[in-house]
Amino acid sequence: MTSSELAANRRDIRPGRIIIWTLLVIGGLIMITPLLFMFSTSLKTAGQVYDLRLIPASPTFANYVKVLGDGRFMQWFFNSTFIAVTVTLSNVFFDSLVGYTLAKFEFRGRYFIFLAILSTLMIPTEMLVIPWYLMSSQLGWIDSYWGIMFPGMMTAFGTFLMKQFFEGVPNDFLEAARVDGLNEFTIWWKIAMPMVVPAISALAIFTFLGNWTAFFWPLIVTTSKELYTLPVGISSFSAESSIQWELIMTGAAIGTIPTLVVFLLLQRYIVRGVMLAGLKG
Amino acid sequence: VEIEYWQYVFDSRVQAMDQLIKNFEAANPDITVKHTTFPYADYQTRVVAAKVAGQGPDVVQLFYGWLDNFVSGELIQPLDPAVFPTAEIESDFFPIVSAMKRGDSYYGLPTAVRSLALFYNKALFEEAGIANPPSNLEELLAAAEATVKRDGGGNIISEGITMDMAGQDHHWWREALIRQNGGVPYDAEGNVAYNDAAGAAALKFYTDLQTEQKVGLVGFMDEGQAAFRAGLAAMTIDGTFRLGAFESNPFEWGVVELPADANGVRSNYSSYFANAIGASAQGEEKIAAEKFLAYISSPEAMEVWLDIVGELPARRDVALTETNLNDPIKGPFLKGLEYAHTTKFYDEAAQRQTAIDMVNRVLLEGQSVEDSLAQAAAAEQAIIDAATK
Amino acid sequence: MAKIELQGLVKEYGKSRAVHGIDLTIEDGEFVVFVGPSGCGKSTTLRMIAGLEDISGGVLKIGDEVVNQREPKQRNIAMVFQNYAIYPHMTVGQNIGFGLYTSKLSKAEKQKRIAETGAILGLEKLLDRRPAALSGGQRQRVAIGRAMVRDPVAFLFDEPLSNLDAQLRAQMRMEIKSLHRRLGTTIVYVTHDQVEAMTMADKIVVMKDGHILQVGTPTDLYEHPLDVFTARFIGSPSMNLVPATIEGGTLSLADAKWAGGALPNTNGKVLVGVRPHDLVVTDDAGQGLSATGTVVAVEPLGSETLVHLQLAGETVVATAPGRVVPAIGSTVSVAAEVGSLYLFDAATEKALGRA
Amino acid sequence: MAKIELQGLVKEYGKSRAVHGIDLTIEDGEFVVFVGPSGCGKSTTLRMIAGLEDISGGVLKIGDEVVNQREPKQRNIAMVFQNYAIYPHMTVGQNIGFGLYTSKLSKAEKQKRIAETGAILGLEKLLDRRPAALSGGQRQRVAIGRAMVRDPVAFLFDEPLSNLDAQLRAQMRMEIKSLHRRLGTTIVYVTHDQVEAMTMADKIVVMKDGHILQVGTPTDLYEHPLDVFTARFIGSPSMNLVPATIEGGTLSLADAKWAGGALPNTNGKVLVGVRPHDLVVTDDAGQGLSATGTVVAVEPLGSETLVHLQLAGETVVATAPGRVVPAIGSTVSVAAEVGSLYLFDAATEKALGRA
Amino acid sequence: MASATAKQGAGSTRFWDRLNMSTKRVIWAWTFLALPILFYAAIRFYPTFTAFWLSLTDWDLLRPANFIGFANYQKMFADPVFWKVFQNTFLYLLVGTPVSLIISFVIAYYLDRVRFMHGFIRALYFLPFLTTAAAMGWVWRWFYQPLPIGVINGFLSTIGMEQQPFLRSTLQALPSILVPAIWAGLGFQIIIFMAGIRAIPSTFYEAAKIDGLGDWAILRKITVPLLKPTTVFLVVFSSIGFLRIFDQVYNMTSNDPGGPLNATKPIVLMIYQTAFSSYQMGYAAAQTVVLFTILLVVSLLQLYVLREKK
Ligand SMILES: Nc1ncnc2c1ncn2[C@@H]1O[C@H](COP(=O)(O)OP(=O)(O)OP(=O)(O)O)[C@@H](O)[C@H]1O
Ligand SMILES: Nc1ncnc2c1ncn2[C@@H]1O[C@H](COP(=O)(O)OP(=O)(O)OP(=O)(O)O)[C@@H](O)[C@H]1O
Ligand SMILES: [Mg+2]
Ligand SMILES: [Mg+2]
Repeated sequence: MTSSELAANRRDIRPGRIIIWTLLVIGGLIMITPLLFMFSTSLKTAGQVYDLRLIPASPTFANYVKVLGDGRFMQWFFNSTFIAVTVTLSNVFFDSLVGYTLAKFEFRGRYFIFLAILSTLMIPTEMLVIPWYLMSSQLGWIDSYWGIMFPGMMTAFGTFLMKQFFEGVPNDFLEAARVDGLNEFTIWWKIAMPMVVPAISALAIFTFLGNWTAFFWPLIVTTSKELYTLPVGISSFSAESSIQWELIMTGAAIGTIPTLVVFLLLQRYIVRGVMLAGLKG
Repeated sequence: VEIEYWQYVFDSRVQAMDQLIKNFEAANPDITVKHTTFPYADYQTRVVAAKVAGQGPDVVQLFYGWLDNFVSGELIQPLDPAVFPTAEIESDFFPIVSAMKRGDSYYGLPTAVRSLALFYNKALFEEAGIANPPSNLEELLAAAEATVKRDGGGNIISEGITMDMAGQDHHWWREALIRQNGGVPYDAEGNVAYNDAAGAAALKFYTDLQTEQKVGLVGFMDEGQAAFRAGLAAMTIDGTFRLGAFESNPFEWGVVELPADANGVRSNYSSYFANAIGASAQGEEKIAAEKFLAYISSPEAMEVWLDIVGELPARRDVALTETNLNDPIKGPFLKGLEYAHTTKFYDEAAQRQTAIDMVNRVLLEGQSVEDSLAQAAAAEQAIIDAATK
Repeated sequence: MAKIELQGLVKEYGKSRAVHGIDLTIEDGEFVVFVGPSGCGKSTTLRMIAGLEDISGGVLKIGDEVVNQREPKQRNIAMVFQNYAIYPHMTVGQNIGFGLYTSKLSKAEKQKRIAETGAILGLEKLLDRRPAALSGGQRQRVAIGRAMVRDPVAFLFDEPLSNLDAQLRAQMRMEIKSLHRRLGTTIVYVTHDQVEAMTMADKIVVMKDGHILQVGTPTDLYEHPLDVFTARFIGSPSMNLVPATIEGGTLSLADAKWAGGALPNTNGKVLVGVRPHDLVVTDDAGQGLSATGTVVAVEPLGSETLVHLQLAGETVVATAPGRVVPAIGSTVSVAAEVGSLYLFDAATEKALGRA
Repeated sequence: MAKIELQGLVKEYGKSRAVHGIDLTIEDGEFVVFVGPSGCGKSTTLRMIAGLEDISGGVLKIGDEVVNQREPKQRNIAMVFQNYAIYPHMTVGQNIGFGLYTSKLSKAEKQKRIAETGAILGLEKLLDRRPAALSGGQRQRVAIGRAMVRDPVAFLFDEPLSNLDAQLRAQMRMEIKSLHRRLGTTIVYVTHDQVEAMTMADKIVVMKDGHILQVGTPTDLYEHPLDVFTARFIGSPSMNLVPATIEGGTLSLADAKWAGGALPNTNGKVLVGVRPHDLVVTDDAGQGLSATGTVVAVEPLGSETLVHLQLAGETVVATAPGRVVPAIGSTVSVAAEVGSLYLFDAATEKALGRA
Repeated sequence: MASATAKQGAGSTRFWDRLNMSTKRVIWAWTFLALPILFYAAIRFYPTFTAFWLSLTDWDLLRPANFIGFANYQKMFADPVFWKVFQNTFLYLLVGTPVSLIISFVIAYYLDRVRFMHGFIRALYFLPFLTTAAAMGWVWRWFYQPLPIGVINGFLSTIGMEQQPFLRSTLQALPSILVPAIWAGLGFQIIIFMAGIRAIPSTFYEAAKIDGLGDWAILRKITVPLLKPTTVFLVVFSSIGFLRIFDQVYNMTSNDPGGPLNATKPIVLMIYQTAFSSYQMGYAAAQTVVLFTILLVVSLLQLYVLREKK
């Protein structure tokens, strides 16, 4: 039984609990106020943008029509989705594989490799962008999906997360599979992976979010508009002279809606996934 | 052959250029032009990054202030005087085109140029009972005082004039206010020369708008143009390129020349984006690039540009027509061109930052005008020194 | 079907030795139980047989072939783990079918085998359930099913019942035993529960600190333990041990007296062992051992009562009939018949014989 | 020191009732054991006494005071949990001292109490260790220490031994029992192991489905179970039950015969219960019950052998002396003395009396 | 490749079959790791070393790099802007990390006990985590505006308080940036904390209750100590986040990047400007090296201070 169930068992609803509940709800509403403003602005005309009333005087979907009507936007939307999904799949695959290997195999150098991978968390991305760009240009990756995706194909965070989870998978399951005649790869794929599904969904969501909103690197590495990601595309609405805030907000709103939906559908898994990881520092 | 043309994203510019490319390709069926655009904020980065990767454009648009960087970085090549005779350039274009000259060579040619003017909100003027827009600084102050609105606590709720150093105000200060106070911003060698009484007076005039007259507030509505667009500022100083954005303003507005000083002296600041030929264009591509450049700086192209973008033609005879001069909107800008100066920037962003910081020190930290000016002069000189060493 | 031979099998973890070269032959079809205290190397030995641990030294033969370097799947043995290791993301049927992962049978044949195995274990109705919806005993059966379905040459069990409660444990014990009788496959079974060892084994292997102490049938070990360790380990409650001396053919114990019966031919300090079931609370002391002591605790089990009493400075356990519950602090007489005493050398702890 | 009274205690979880209004008086200093199958409401009852669960109905009195609404700390009871609940981030000493958290003793006095408690439980040397470095039995002792140190009016134990292995369990059983004898504090103890119940309890409470079936001393319940459930639950191995009929004073069982002895005055279908220890393998059938059956399994335990045989379509368990191990498939005769039979009504499963 | 060799061959005396088990497992492990190791070496470590090298050159993207020794570092340490930025960076860290952790812990602690509409409330707190800083920077910028449009100032003036300059103040700008930064990361931290709280077995709480501890004592003596692994994780990760703060600053002060008189400029923004606005790549690389050093030292220090004391 978890502590919350324990709390629930107490039938007497004390006034303190109601106050806490109310405060939490108010806090939560404050948390989403900026989001509400984002949606509200996306429903305003250019002239009303500076009028900060939450409910637009005359809401209009014109911005949405304009943004979505532009074929490029749909292209950017597709690019972002494609890139985020691909990078997520890659992370799920490689981070799990590495995490599993580090958790379940004993070999010399294991700890060193773990530390080395973990230490990349401390390397600021800013430090790497120029070398990445040079590398991409030498290998002809500029202005390609692969060019956008390659730096994020594996992450130390994911590896760390997955390692924690795999350490919780009892060895017996793996050994039973070994006795049943599976090779090491199949053991990982068929036995270990299904046992950490909550972790995978947590990892997938964090990776997806991180890449869906990626801005800086895609900006540097793409040249043609057809390859822009959504955030890059949205920011191209801002030009030298006048920033079209209502369109930026509309783009941002459209960009947020999918992640919002995905999150609302999967939030249970995130919580459970993170919970089972038992993050041991 | 296919050549590549780069510019930054701005709807009407892109539209105009597409039009020009279409015309050009119709006339030169053997040449195709690939039109690539980037967000303004990252435009330079992209050009530089492309050069590192050895994939530069054949014809590239650049702000005149970036020229030194582009030349020293070998991003662009000098124009062949055989194709673009120097004498012709100097006679046909406005003199500010000389900012594209290094040594004996021109490195690029503009299609259009821009200058500053004073925008005013007719509705607010009417409300304040002012009949004519200000023509000199004194009237400017009076008009600002008349149109500014404050609440009970003395907080400005509608500005008399916008204050936005990060926008165009630093040009106004540098090229207009200093000169109107009898100084010059830079000496003949290009070194800072405004650290004197004239500079101080100019700076004082500017900061007094907020501290003494209280007709403007830096950061009001975030940006000056935003305040003006929202109808919460009676006046703003801005450039030609703002015309498009202001078109949709839900109120009537007008444009006049930048105010003269008490002696009637006027000054203005003019700038432009030029087109240059990329360093990597050679042989056939170079010939095609030259043809294309010639076309987009031709009178015909300037007409198209004026039509679609609203920017002023860079050739005198195309610009200074009777109709244009009498146009209530274009007129003031065109007149400004006659007495405009063009600052020679080494690092435009950094130099603007020194001006922003200078004003902030006075407004936020209460530093004296003289000290702040001296500090800014030193900082800007350091930038110039670093660039020219 | 195969004989398993262990010849000088050694396991080292780094510098420490977990198994010190053990020799053992497990005949085809035999049910062999490894017992011993925690950490004595039972699991390690089993895992070497399974192929889950490298063999550091010695030879392991299955059916006359040396298999030291073989992978588990090449050895064709099946293993059942303490926590069952049934995969939570698969149904019971899929779990059982997983034993056939490498088999080349057709899908239909696999289904048939799964159904058969399910039927043997009484899991027919549960084949589509997930393990989460099963009780402990059912899970254990699924684990056995996965092992069975493959028709292995031997089953290895590592403490398969220790997660179950007492009643289920008794029941599963019976089931495994009868399964063995039906299939006739060699079984190697690890436990530290001596009841399981006694009731299931054809042959018990007693291990301690990586060595084999004794190998024999349950009765053998019960009746003729070779040393104190085995004597105490086999039989429940544990054998009582009291120090004594034998001098010139007479046995002298503090607080007790020994009448009659031949003694092993030895002199000096000995340990006298007597099982609680042989030491009964009674008033009429005949031949054999008799003593009186103070009751320190009683444990009535219904059918009998365990009486803990203080004797020669030691607490010994005696039995009384179920309805007799002596008061704590009272003094009772206990007696053991001739032939029920086990004598050990006090120094070496080796058996000297019975008396 | 206090008497605990449960009067019509009810616990509801949402709409479902876990405890159906139970009445029970626990005398001061008594050792009461709750037994019953999983889910019968033992823990729930205990937790209501502790104050960890709200009471849905009825009255709970501790020492004549109604404590329904009291917080746990106001009840001054101590509780030991199945998984010990000792805090991993504190040393053994700190864990034990935690029981004194609210006490107003000086620091030095607290230290003294901790040291004393540690000494009683044999933890002196471990006071500075972290729980991670302790064995299961030691952890259990720490948990008891934390409960003891405070001198509570009652101890509550919720299956405190079920995470331990058999030998440790036997040892801890003794320790808790002797602790109770020493401290004399009321103890309420929950288990589903009938051996623990039999050996430790002054009074056993048998629960099923949220009801109390029977309350009594261990011997009481063993000798006079009120129904089939209690009869089978108490005593190990479980009582055998075979269907039979009583017509006009004669008992007829398939495959068996009954000679002599008075029968309860009833007619119709009954269940005859006989404990394995009373059903012995023997050739001379005298008075009482005698039967013959086919051996289906034997479990030699050393001191005795359990013989499973087929009788009237049921498998029943009989005992034989340790050295007698009948072959499987052979036919043996078994007998039970007069007075060792338990008779139950086949329909209501209520006891009809002994025979 | 190993999966191919691992396939059981007809001839069972093949090389693979003669290896013992631990050797095979080691081979498997390195097979699994081969590609990732290559990846990390090429995509993370090699560029890092490149950056170290660049920090010793005067590379400006346009001209080839010349080795200039430690001149970049000398220049940096002599630059007052660098020290301002250094100070800002640590302010972000020292204010942001504790404040965000305390807020998120308090919310997580109480949210965990709430059953009614639990999922909904949790979602409210998590949603900001899904947004992009670029878009939200705008909203926040407008919240901070002076009258008549600034929401916060509007609120202040209705309750009769003075207007605050927020982003237009050298003192208030940095805290004003921190608020949205904390806001955006709060959801993540709350979820991690809640997960940590839930992982604590409830018997610990029950035992403590029986021992007579009140809610506050349980929090101090049980919850907080047992939550330590979670806390360590969050301290390290959120510190790294605050030391690398960029998006919020960049997007909220785009007119005058880094705030008035560099009041809000963090080190990453300085790097960005040096590299992509002034193109002084060598100098920027030297700054990244300093950032790297700070990150490393801070993380190791935290791990050391918060280590599990045995
Ligand atoms: N992976 C390992 N590394 C180092 N030592 C180990 C390893 N596995 C087991 N050991 C050691 O080998 C010895 C034997 O362990 P093993 O698991 O075989 O004991 P066991 O008899 O199965 O005990 P239990 O009844 O507790 O399961 C122990 O001392 C143990 O500490
Ligand atoms: N928090 C709860 N919510 C709903 N039902 C519960 C809850 N806790 C227990 N129950 C139900 O109450 C009944 C009694 O549970 P309880 O835990 O008291 O059983 P128990 O006798 O202790 O069993 P075990 O031997 O398995 O511990 C069970 O049917 C259980 O499902
Ligand atoms: Mg083991
Ligand atoms: Mg329970």
